[in-house]
Amino acid sequence: MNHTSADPRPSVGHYLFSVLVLALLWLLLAGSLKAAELTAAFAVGAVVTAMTGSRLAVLAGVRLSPLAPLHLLRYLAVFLFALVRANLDMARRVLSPSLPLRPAVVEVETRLRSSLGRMLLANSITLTPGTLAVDVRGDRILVHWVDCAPGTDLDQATRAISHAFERHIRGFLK
Amino acid sequence: MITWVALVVVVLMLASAVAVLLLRSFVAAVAASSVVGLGLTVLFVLMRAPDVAMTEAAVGAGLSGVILALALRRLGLWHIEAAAEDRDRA
Amino acid sequence: MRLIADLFLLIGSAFAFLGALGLLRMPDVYNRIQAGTKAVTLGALAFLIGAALLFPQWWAKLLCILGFILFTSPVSSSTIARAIYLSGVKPWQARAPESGPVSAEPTEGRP
Amino acid sequence: MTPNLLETLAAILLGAALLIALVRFVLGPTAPDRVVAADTLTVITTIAIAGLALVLASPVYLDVALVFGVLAFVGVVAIARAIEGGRS
Repeated sequence: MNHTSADPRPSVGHYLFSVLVLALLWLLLAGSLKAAELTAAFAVGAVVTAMTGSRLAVLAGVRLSPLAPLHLLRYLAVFLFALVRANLDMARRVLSPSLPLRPAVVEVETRLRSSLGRMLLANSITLTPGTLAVDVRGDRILVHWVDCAPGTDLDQATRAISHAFERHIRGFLK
Repeated sequence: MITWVALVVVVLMLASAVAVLLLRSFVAAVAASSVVGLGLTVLFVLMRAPDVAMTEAAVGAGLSGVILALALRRLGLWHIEAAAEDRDRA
Repeated sequence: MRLIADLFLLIGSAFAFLGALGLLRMPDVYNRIQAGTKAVTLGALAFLIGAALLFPQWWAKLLCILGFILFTSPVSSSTIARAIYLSGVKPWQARAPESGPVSAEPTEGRP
Repeated sequence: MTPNLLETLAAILLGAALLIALVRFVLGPTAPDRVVAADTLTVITTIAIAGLALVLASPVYLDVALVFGVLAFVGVVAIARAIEGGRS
């Protein structure tokens, strides 16, 4: 969808990562840990990875470092907290009789390079209080904001909407 | 309880099936036909036929929407401007 | 245990209800997408957590469904919003003129 | 599994959510409104199928919910992409 961010070639570690994720998905769906299931899981993971081959460039944004799972967990905690806060906010807006809305479309700047990281950032923006990612153009994300103060510029919007997520996503995605 | 769930689902399916016939905009009609498939899936789950429900979920909710969307796009019948006359009717 | 699970189920369906209500009450397409997506996603989260508390041996499949909903629901709503935005539907502005910010609104992408 | 009071209330709320989203679907003024309502109906229906799996106490129906979620997502994205590609 976004052709401006050139993903580099994935390394061997990324292929192994893909096999591991696919095998984990297979095991979750199968729901058992017998030897046959384990064999089938890794075989299917390897076959699917080999079949998709060159399209795995999407995965090249994953940072393969030992600290990455820690950052992922911290990101998930921040994300869940923001999701609950977003929903309480939205429930208050929906239930109040006068519908307090000040909608506008603003732009947000991101420093994430990989398309996977931008997609995850756009997803987080969509699920957090009062914002909806509309489009990604280069390193700008178009955001529809329900409660926008008049005269908000790019830096303020970036700080208010995406800064917290971006700091954590940079820990495990490029 | 099953009866009440079935009643809700039947209302859903009837309303969207009538909407398929009445809507002028093709976008909305494709969405409505996908809603019919959605209700049919729940109905099959209620009749305790998980295999039929899975097939219906694959074909009715997913693939028929994709195929209709691709066909209308190929035929060039796909204009969001058709929404304007839709607004007049509602 | 069953009481906690039931509370989670109830919270989940209440948020799904609020999402549908927001879908009904909001004034334009973008706000409807927001209300629908957010509330229904959190509703799915709470409902599936309740289901996992009620039947603990199903957790693997419930985790799959949950991960999938959390991943795809924002993607689909963003895709719809992008398609609508590119086809030129303008966001609804509040009635009062002093609360309508126009400075940050981009115009170059409209056909 | 026989539902108790809280679970019955949850089921009623889910049914009401389906019906309200259906109201928006039927009278939504423009076509994008209907597509958005169909998207929301998809997720609510996935929750409802999972709830039916609880009521019927059989994990087979969770597979139905999974397949349904995956393929309905594909359908909605296809509709959205087609709107985008078909604009004049």
